[in-house]
Amino acid sequence: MSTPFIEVKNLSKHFPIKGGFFSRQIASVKAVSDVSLKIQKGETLGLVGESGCGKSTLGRCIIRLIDVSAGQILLEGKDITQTKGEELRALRRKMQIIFQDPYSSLNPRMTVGKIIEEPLIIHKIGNSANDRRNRVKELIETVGLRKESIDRYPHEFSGGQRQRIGIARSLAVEPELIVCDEPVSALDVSIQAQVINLLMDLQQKLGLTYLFIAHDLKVVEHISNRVAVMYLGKVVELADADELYKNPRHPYTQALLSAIPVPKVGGHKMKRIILQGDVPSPVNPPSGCYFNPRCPIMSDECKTTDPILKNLGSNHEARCLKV
Amino acid sequence: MSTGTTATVEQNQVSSAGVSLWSDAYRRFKKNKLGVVCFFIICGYVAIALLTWLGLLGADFSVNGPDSYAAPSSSHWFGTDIFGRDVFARGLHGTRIALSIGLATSFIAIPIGVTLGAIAGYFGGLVDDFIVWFYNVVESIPDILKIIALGYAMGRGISTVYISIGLTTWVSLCKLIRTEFMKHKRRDYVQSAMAIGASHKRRMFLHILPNVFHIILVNLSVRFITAIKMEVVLSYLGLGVEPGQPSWGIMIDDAKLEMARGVWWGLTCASIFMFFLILAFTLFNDALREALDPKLRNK
Amino acid sequence: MLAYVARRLLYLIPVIFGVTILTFVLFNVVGGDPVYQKMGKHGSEAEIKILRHELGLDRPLPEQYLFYLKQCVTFNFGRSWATNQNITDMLTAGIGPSMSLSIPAFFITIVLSILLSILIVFFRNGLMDKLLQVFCIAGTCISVLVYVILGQYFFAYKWGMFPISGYDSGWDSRWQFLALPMIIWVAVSIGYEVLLYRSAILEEVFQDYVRTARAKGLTEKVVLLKHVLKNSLTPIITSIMMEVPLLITGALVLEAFFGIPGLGGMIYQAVANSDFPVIKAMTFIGSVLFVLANLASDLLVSLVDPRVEFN
Amino acid sequence: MSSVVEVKNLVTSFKTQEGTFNAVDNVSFKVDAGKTLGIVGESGCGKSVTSLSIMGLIPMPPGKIESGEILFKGQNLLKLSQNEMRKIRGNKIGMIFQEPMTSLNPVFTIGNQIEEAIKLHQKELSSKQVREKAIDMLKLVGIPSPEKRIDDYPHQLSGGMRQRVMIAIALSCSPDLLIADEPTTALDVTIQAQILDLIKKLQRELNTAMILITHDLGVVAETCDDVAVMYAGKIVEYGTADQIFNRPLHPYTKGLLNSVPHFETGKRKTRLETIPGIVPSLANLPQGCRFFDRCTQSIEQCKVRQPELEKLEHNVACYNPVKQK
Repeated sequence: MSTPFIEVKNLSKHFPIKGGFFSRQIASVKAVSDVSLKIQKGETLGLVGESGCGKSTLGRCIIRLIDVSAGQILLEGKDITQTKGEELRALRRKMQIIFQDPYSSLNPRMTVGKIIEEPLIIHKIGNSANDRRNRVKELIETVGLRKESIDRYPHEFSGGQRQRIGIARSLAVEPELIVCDEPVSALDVSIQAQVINLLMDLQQKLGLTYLFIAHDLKVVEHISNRVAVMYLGKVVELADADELYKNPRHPYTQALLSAIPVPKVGGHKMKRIILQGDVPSPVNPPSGCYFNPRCPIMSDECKTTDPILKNLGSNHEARCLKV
Repeated sequence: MSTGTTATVEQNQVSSAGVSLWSDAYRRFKKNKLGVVCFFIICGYVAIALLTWLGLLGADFSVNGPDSYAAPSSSHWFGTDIFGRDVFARGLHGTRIALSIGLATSFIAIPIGVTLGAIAGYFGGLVDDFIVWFYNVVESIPDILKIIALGYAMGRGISTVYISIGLTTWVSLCKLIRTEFMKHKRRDYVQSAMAIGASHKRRMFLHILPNVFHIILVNLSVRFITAIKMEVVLSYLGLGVEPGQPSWGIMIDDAKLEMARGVWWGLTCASIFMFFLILAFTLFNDALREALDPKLRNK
Repeated sequence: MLAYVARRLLYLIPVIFGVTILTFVLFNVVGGDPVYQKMGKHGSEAEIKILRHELGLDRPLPEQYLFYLKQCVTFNFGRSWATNQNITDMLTAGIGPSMSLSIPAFFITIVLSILLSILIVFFRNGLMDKLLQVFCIAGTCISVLVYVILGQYFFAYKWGMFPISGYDSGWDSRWQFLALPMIIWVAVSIGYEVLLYRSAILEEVFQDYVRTARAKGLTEKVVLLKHVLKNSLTPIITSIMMEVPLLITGALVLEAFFGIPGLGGMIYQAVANSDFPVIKAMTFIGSVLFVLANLASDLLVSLVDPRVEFN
Repeated sequence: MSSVVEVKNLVTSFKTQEGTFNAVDNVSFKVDAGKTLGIVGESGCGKSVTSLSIMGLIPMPPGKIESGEILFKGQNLLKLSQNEMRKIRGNKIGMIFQEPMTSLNPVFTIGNQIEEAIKLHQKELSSKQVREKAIDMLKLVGIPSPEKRIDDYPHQLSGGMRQRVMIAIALSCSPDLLIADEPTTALDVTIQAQILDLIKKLQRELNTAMILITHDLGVVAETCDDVAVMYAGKIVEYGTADQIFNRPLHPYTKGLLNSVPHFETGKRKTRLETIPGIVPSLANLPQGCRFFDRCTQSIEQCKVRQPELEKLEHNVACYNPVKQK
């Protein structure tokens, strides 16, 4: 097994909550707690979970948009957790991100050409303005837009087209890893399919590695090789996409899969497991296994011991005492 | 390999060049008749200010005439003041002083407000706490008293008015810019600028500032209104421009004695000049804010 | 709740401390030579030296500042240069007239403005809306001094409905003197306030919960007076509280013009006689009031808006 | 059994800078008691405008109901005066909105907001009875310890809980028709399952007719009896859920169904069949069929005239419907 392109070891991120006298810290949001992951080169790792489970925070920690509270991030074996300044900027070329909201991820006052050209300027790619402009035009066509879009402004495009511009911008620095933070959640169904196809084509053509973050398991299952399911800051299950769908072991994953409405009338459908109650607050999570208050197969021991991510063979792992 | 099959069909693509937010705002502003009319009224005032400054208009404003307090007549539309000087000419020159105050105070207050607000909003932490403490202190002292203190320091005169109003009225803009920078700092387009390795400087001035610039523009036009009205109160307090100057503040201040003697034209002339300039600025400002509001784009 | 108030009061100390520093710098350091201001140009060399010593201006600056700080803390601001009166006594004498002018005028303006703004929003897009808006905007385009001069000329001088100026400290006889200034105060500020509250209320009218309220079958009146109004109280209260410090100094022009011996009038006199200690005292009190007003507005807002917690 | 609500040739227009457009263009459908009609379509297809037209909540200006009839239990709502309409809104017709975070008034307790609807339409109840009814409603929608939570403010509840309060308000006067405009779009999938399950249970108990508006095909398939597919202001296909999902006739419906990734079908990592292009803007609609630009099986006739809904196995507006295998 070659060294993984990205390896995350025991990564935690707690956001301090200020209050009390002279706004010192009185509590903290435990967004990500002790997560370890590996992403192989050219693979798509899906990261799925409901709002507040910390999947976006984890994604942004990995590409160093947010500093981690604890743990390590290894890029091709090298520890980049504390890199700073110029070295960090050089690293930025390798890892890029695309965002969920097409309307706030592009600077409304810059033309599409300028938006895509900026990374080239920052990393001094292309030896002349003209050369850069050609590269930008090439990128625009790669993502399926017309060359003439170069002089237009973001507000003149639809949601789907703006996501393509965001993708072109991230491709400008020829990255190896792209963190896709809910890239299609804000799009209509027909546009979603176009962007998903585009991402898959680009991966094939450019050998990209994706960390694909979403709350819609249908989309994650379709595009990922392996899928990690997160709940309240912890990875509760990790498996190949097919294995996870055919043989979900963690009760939360089972409930998640069964809750997804399928556009089919009649015919075979999964028995629906409806979880009661709401996701507990990440400020003071429940003791023991975080899922115990809502878990259908909970028993007393779940309240006290916090299970570890157990390896169940054929690299399928789950964090549950009952598994 | 072009994913041609998913090439998009872009309708209404008339011109190839894009319509920037600024040109879209300009298009929306042009539709607002009232705003355009007021813009031209303001241009009229600016023309008067320039012409009087060059001496081509109302040059005889300081020439003492034979009959003092002459009632309005064909030769003196607004009559004459105590020294027989033509009141209308002095009113015209008042425009120069009013607009110069508005402009000068903006040149002082806006840079201070924007830089402090940007730094506090963008960097947060201790810097933010210090700047917030500082502008809370400055804001707590009523403006009038700050201007009085500065008035003493620099003695009476138009430069004192410029500096004292300028140094005391930057706090509101600083607060606005600070909240905007704090909001925009977290927006995805700034996060992605960070992701492609853009430096703090680039993120602040190339990304966030252009997106909050419309607030500065609107604040600029509001500043003229407050500065003009403040000048009148300062003249009353004896802290405005030098007594001889033809400012509306002095004219209105003098009127408090004239009214008892039935001399109404001094006050009327200055008030009418002021009324239409402030009215024009107020309506122009509303139209500007609506046109520049990013939320109301291509409505 | 009390912990929150205590914490906010603690936070005020550095701000007020900052105010004393800024006031000291403005007046003692930047503010020109007070002796020259007091003596005028023709004072002889010796006289100036004596006076400087008398006023303690020859001592090093930090020492002067500590002296001023002590004055502020003990609320004993020493003697006025112009009248040699004890400043603290002057202040307590001035509070009465100032308050009896500004507090009633202030509340009349607020009540009238809120009523008018609700009326405008209820009939929005109608003729009434346009007319009232034009009237308010026009009102804001006239300088306060013009209001005062015309008010005094017509109501007092020409039609004699009110005394031209003066004041009687008798508890019931003062109102005839204060009536005209009050009317002028309301006329000056009502235009600005109505427009401010109108935009605050309009901001709420397009929120989602208003659509839910309508979906319940409520009449437009109930939707506006119950649902929208309570939500727009927060911005309205904040803007009212910003006006409170002006209660004292804001009445400056009115008090000076109508000869009312309030705090505003005192400042006007102090400015005329460059009476530094009085102005410094007023600056300190004005800013303390401003800071307390901020705290009061936050507390009031928390009563209206349950989302404001006291963490 | 006459239908609870029947909409006939409804046309609702909006005045904008570029002129007046019909956001809803000649739409007709009906819903029987206890039945659920799903209106599905992408953003801007006019589905929300249709629901607001029924409730009479279209802001005029800029909106205006040009023509058509909305028969509610035989009575044309468009002919009613404002006062008569207010007696029906919230009483006979309840509505749930998409954004639970902003749809409740933040400065009033949830109890106050539920009691308000009850007091308005059931004046005969005493204030004690009104409060009891409010607590019963909260229990009915599954909010734990309702006696305590009734005095909570909206910001103290989670998204799922707030949506339950919205349902409690909408159903507090046991209406004959419930309109749900994207009720679960803003919720997580496990909470969505709870809310949909709750709505179905209450509908059975109260035998209410329901119109469910959503862009999520899965939600429609699992909750609705009949389905109307809307595109650019018109209904392009209308039939039972079985007909629409298993034997779609309109190319747009077929395209939508193929765009949704199914993980059961094992076709992972393969390209999804997509509908090219984007929805035409109402500013310049094509002369013929509005789906013409994006349709892969359009024929000459489609360019010239707009197809009307006609009855094949079920209603479809297309000159060259999808051939059944």
